[in-house]
Amino acid sequence: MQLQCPMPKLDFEVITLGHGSGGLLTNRLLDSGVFEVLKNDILDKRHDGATLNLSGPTAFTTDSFVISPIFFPGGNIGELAVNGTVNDLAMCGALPEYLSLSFILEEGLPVKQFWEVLVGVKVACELAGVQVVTGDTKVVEKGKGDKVFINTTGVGRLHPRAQIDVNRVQPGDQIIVSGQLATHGMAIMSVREGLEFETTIESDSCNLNHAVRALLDAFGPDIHLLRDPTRGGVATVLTEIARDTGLGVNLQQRQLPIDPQVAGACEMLGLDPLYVANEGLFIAVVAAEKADEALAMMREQPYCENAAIIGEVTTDHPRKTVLTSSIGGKRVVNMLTGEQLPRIC
Amino acid sequence: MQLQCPMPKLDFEVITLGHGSGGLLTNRLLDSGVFEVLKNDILDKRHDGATLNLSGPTAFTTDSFVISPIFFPGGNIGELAVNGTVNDLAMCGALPEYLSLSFILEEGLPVKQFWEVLVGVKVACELAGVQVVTGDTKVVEKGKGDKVFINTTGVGRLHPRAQIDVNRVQPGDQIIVSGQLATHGMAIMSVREGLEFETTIESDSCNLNHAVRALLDAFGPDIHLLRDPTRGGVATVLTEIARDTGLGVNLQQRQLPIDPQVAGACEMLGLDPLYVANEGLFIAVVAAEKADEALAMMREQPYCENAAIIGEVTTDHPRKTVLTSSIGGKRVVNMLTGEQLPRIC
Amino acid sequence: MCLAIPGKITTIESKYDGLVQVAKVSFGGIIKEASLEMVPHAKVDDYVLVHVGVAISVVDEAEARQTFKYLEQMGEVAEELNIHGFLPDQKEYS
Amino acid sequence: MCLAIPGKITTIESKYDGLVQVAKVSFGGIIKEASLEMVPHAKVDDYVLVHVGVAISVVDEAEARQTFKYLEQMGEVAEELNIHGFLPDQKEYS
Amino acid sequence: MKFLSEYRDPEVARQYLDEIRKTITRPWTIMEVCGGQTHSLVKNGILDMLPDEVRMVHGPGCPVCVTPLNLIDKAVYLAEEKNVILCSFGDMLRVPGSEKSLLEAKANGADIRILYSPLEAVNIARDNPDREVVFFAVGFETTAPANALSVVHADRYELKNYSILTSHVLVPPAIEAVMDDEATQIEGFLAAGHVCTIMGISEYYPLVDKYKVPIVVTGFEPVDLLQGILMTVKQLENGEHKLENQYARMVRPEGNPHAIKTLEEVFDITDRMWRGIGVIPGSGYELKAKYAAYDARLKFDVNIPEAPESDSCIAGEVMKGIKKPFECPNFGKACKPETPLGAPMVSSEGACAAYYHFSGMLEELETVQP
Amino acid sequence: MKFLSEYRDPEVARQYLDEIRKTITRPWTIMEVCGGQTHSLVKNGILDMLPDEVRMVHGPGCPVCVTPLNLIDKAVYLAEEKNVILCSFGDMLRVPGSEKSLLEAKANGADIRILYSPLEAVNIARDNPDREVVFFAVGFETTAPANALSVVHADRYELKNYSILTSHVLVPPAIEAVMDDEATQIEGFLAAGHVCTIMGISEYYPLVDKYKVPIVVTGFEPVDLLQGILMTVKQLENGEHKLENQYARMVRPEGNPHAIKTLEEVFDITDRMWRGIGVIPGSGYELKAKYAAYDARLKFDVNIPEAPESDSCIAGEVMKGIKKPFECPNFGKACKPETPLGAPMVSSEGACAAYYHFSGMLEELETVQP
Ligand code: SF4
Ligand code: SF4
Ligand SMILES: [Mg+2]
Ligand SMILES: [Mg+2]
Ligand SMILES: [Mg+2]
Ligand SMILES: [Mg+2]
Ligand SMILES: [Mg+2]
Ligand SMILES: [Mg+2]
Ligand SMILES: [Mg+2]
Ligand SMILES: [Mg+2]
Ligand SMILES: [Mg+2]
Ligand SMILES: [Mg+2]
Repeated sequence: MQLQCPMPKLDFEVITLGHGSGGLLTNRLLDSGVFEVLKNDILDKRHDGATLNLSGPTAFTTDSFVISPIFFPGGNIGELAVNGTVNDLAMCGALPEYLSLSFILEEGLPVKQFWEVLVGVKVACELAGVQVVTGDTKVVEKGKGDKVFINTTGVGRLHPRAQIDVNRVQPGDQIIVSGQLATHGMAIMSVREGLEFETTIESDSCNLNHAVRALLDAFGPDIHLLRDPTRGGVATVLTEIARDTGLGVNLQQRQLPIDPQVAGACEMLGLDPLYVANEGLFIAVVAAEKADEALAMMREQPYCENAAIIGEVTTDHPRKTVLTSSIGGKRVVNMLTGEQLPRIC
Repeated sequence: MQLQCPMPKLDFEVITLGHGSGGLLTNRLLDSGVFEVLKNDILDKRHDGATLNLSGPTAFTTDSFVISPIFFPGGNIGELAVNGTVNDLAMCGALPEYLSLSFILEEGLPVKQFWEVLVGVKVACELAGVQVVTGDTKVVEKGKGDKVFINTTGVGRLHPRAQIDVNRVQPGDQIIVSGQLATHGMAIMSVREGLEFETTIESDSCNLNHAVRALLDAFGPDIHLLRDPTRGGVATVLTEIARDTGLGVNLQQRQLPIDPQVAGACEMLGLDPLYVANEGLFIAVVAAEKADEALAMMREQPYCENAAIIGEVTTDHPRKTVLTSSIGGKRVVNMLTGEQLPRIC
Repeated sequence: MCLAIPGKITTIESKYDGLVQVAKVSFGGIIKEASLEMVPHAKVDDYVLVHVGVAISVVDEAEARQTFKYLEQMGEVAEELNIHGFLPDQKEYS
Repeated sequence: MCLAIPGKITTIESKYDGLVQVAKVSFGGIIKEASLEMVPHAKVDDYVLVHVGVAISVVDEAEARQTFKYLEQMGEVAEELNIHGFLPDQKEYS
Repeated sequence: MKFLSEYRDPEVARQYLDEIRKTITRPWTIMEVCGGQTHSLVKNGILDMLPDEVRMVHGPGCPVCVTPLNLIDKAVYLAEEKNVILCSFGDMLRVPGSEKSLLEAKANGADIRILYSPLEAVNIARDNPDREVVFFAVGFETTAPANALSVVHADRYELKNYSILTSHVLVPPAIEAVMDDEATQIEGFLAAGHVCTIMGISEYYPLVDKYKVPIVVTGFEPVDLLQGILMTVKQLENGEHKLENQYARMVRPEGNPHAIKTLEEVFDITDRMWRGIGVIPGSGYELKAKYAAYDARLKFDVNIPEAPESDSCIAGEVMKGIKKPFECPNFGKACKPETPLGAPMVSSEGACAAYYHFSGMLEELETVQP
Repeated sequence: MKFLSEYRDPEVARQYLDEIRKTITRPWTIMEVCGGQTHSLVKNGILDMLPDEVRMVHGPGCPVCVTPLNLIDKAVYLAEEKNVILCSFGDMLRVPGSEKSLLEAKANGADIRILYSPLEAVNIARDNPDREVVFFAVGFETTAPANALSVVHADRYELKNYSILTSHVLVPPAIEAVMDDEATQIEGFLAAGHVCTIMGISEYYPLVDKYKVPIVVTGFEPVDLLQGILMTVKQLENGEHKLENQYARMVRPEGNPHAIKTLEEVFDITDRMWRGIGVIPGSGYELKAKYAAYDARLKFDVNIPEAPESDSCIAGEVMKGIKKPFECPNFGKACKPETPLGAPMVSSEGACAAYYHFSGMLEELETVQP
């Protein structure tokens, strides 16, 4: 989906420090850019902050997005920034409602690119059903940033049936992943200088709040935990669950859903998809007796057609995640150490 | 105030990309750094987001802080990031409660500097009486950032007596500034390469929420508007008020409080203090009949001993801010165009 | 040692005035360019073993079956195993 | 043209093996270094006019009063004005 | 601040204004030559305080404004193409060249540094022996000694990687150019106090004689300007044309001999192109042959074609005081500080920009963005 | 993926395991030479699946691990001090030098680029004629032809700004070094399939004869490894010592003649220092004199003193298969992948790191951070 959002005629073609000065140029950029594209009643007030009417338990989460390149196959940093925070709210069992949006722009950024990112924000907000209600724009000197960084911070009421808590995870719980692993991370990797492929992998960045809502509507407290395995990948989330519950996790390599192209790219670069970053993916830890039913209904949700049960919680090896390899061997899965670097050997 | 916060012994001396990978190094940095320093019950949950109990009208505001240098006379970027968002909440008439804290660190940052910034965050939170409840840490490649960028996003309940709204500004309202102009901006300018002074100006960055609370407790709806004149300075805030109310603003140059050193620095560099950025300063637009009383009580609040009435709202010249110069001449004050650059001529 | 994986040549082209033959090689659908200078006889549809951007061997399909025949020869492989086909890619990785 | 403001010399030192005399000059309390190469006779406590880091003139205090005497001479200045003192810095700027 | 605050006293200003009002009997047209004076007049709201009979017109004395387009293009070229560290005063950065300003070049990654002093540029050259450092040396007589001093310093330290791109202009030839224009209506001048601090006042005696106009060397603070105007009006009312010195606290009749010696050591006088006006003979400085190694124009092979100026800009008439900025049809419409069409809109000392920023006459302008 | 998936089939693996179990009658100690094989054995959990009688020990075949400390210091020096674009495979970046790793140098601002292929480095040199580009050319026989090819390409394009910092090591001399150690208990070898893809198998006949050990050229997938182990065990049980080729789908007996020709064109055989082991005669490649212009060591004046290795690291014994990683007192305590004390902990193919990351034996380790 791409909205018709023609760029306004502006006096300037690139972002300069003046656009972050807080004065006239900042106002112009906001007036004809941000406020116009993201228009809503609360944002229109243009105070130092927005006033919201919230009641009851509310989730609150933040993320900064520093992805390079800012445009990648299947999306851009604007969409990503909205989806990332929408999904973190969903992982809290909340219904995402309002976002703040804060840009750090690098001097020299073509205004056209800023515009495209803004449109990405708008499209993602509409798909997720959330509003940007307050924001900020800073400009840093050339070479002191990387085109666009975005922080989004979100709030949303907890789903009334949600009881997401790592302490509710039980032995026997099934671990469901909502789609194919490593797609987003390899989409980004595949356009990095020195590593480029001839074909592109499309990022599967998307909003997961509708799927999570459906799951909570149907299964409520039987959903014990939700996590989105972004940086650090599925392995890191599972090791965190093992650490935080004191229980063990069993993981079945043959159950891991992965796109053949993504698998090929991982083989080539010597990367383990368990550690590759995802966006548009979540892990649900579900009561054993409801797992099959939950999986079936998840597969009918948007972006979740490849959902799969990939493992279960166990008392066997406390605090450890153990993977059963494709040939049936077992090994420990640890947290990612450092950044993942392509291997040759 | 500087807390005793000895830095933990860590395996690493500089931040590397691995600290932003989401894996083990990220966890170590968080465990022994952020979580340890900023410890509180909500943060300790370590989910994708925090769950807050909010009720009624709530203010929500965001800012990214990109100041260079990150350590400056009188403060650091950590304090600034807390104060900035605390103050924006205060400007909404809210009582700041919870913050999110999101770092974008540049590869190569000495961990010791990160630690000092964190301690700055902690100290500022304690002074303001707010808690960091959720956060994020990203690391970007060397040369793709500038040591530390921080986003803080804050929430807080509206003060029950607050009726802050630009539409409540009336002709005759008095404009009170809480302290001396341009101190923070010149503190930063005075340590910039090529412009350094031999003496330093100390930033007056501080939290204003206690002063604002006292003001709202005492005068409630007679405080019509609050604004903090950060980037773009006092001039930009006043022109925005004129624009948004359709009324005029009269400003008295001789009433503007300014420190002699700051004035000297501005003269030397050809900068107009009306346009220099402030932190730790706010503007209150107060009902005429309560203005003197409000001024008197403001002067007793922390950081507000130099508060002064600097002008008033008028019907005389709609949508314009007019300054009466020190010799009694009048001129229009416009919004800052572009970035302020030192003049020689 | 040294990570090398087999992929299928989809096209071959000359580069640098015919000095160098390069192939597009598909690995599960993802295409990467590889130099054919070490396997100049490789043809489209051949599988080549690629290491750091250079094809270093053409897969011998007959020999590839030997690993499974080895057990057969020892009378150990159940006929129904169908090891000559491919397992679905989704299911085999990590 | 060209922004230049008067400041008071607080100290004088030699730099680069005595080649250059530089002064610390106070402008309302803020100190900036200025070259004295154009006003080698300037002394500590003198006021100098500084432009882009170079002192270009020493203020003549007697002449400075003339602007106010000029009106007096025309019989126009009220005695009580006390223009020879300084207005508080806070109040005069922007 | 001493020697500053006193000259901003409202009571003294009022008395000078009263005296001007008492003295004047008919309209007089007076030009303040210097952009700094224009800035001060407008920023302090003095123009509106003066009696209608005082018609102030604004001169060409903004060095940033009169720097030719082509020179800015050269500076941009050096910064972008030659991997040079280009150092400049802050206010040059916003001036548009034919394609872009230095600020835009900086936004695109060029290493351009804003300095308070040219002496800092020499330090940068010493600290970066592997890079070429070029200082964009603009300015009138006030700034020329400091720029010259930077060359003397670089020479003393035997730096091979320092040079300056000069655009130095001189005031007396500009006054002649203004007076020689047949459309001129100027009857008196406030001469630029800081220029005279360097050069002294003797250069102006021939002008007083030649054009029969009063010239009063004047300072920059409100009271200075009012006194200078009063002194000029008095002469005019008395039918006199003398050279007077309002700014004697800073200006010695002989100027600053050390500065003059430095200028003579480093520079030769040359013809100079003034943006918006054209070439004025003998109106600028260039480096003497013995300092040719420090001349960026000679050191680098910079050959940038002349770019045409906007033909709807009436900068020449504005800078000669023939027309007021708001008489230009572009003023505040096509031409704004963010998108200037001509020289006087580029620096806040330019007449058009000063009017745009501060003047109460801007009824129709976007004072704030709706 | 064809020719990959089949060799990960659990049923075939089970049958090979059954066959190994049926065949074996007593303990045998077998070394897989190659780090890629170590990685695969550990990552697939094969070690625990094998009968106890199969004692796998892990060889020195991780080129990243055996690259001398001093060479890493040289690479860091070139990147930091010589303003070089240093290109490298990703897994070299984390290896600590005596002061810092390439990753840390990069964090401090050095221009270090991770490439998939050395041929990319040549393209970078072509695109950056003003910069020196150095490729950090590590690897066994498998990688050497690609690195050699980069030099041939650079020579063909007449690039003056491309060079390689070589650390090429060879397998057969390493096997000799392992077997010549009196402490060795190795009774059979899995030779490295990809090395043999290039070099063929003939080099191994003399070794089989000299040491009377079975050598089976083996692939990298689980089924390959199991078949290779079965073939070795069979020989051992039968008292044979033959050279066999499990990996015939990739490995021709004669190897790859084009690759061998390229190696002979570009490289000479030289003595080489192996980190953790010491100098092994005739165990590496260096550039021939005719390609000296492409030798970073000759091109740059790099003189870095040798730094001492940790003396509590038992890497030599680990890499010769004399001790297991967890028999080292530092393992998982002072020595971890983030802070390795020795070679085999630095790359995920090193035996210590492979055990650390994947092994089920890590009861006492920080598997997750508390
Ligand atoms: S307003 Fe603009 S176009 Fe008109 S004279 Fe001034 S600079 Fe030229
Ligand atoms: S665990 Fe570390 S110290 Fe011990 S042998 Fe391995 S690399 Fe050396
Ligand atoms: Mg988050
Ligand atoms: Mg998309
Ligand atoms: Mg997220
Ligand atoms: Mg903001
Ligand atoms: Mg998350
Ligand atoms: Mg804000
Ligand atoms: Mg402080
Ligand atoms: Mg703020
Ligand atoms: Mg996060
Ligand atoms: Mg604010």
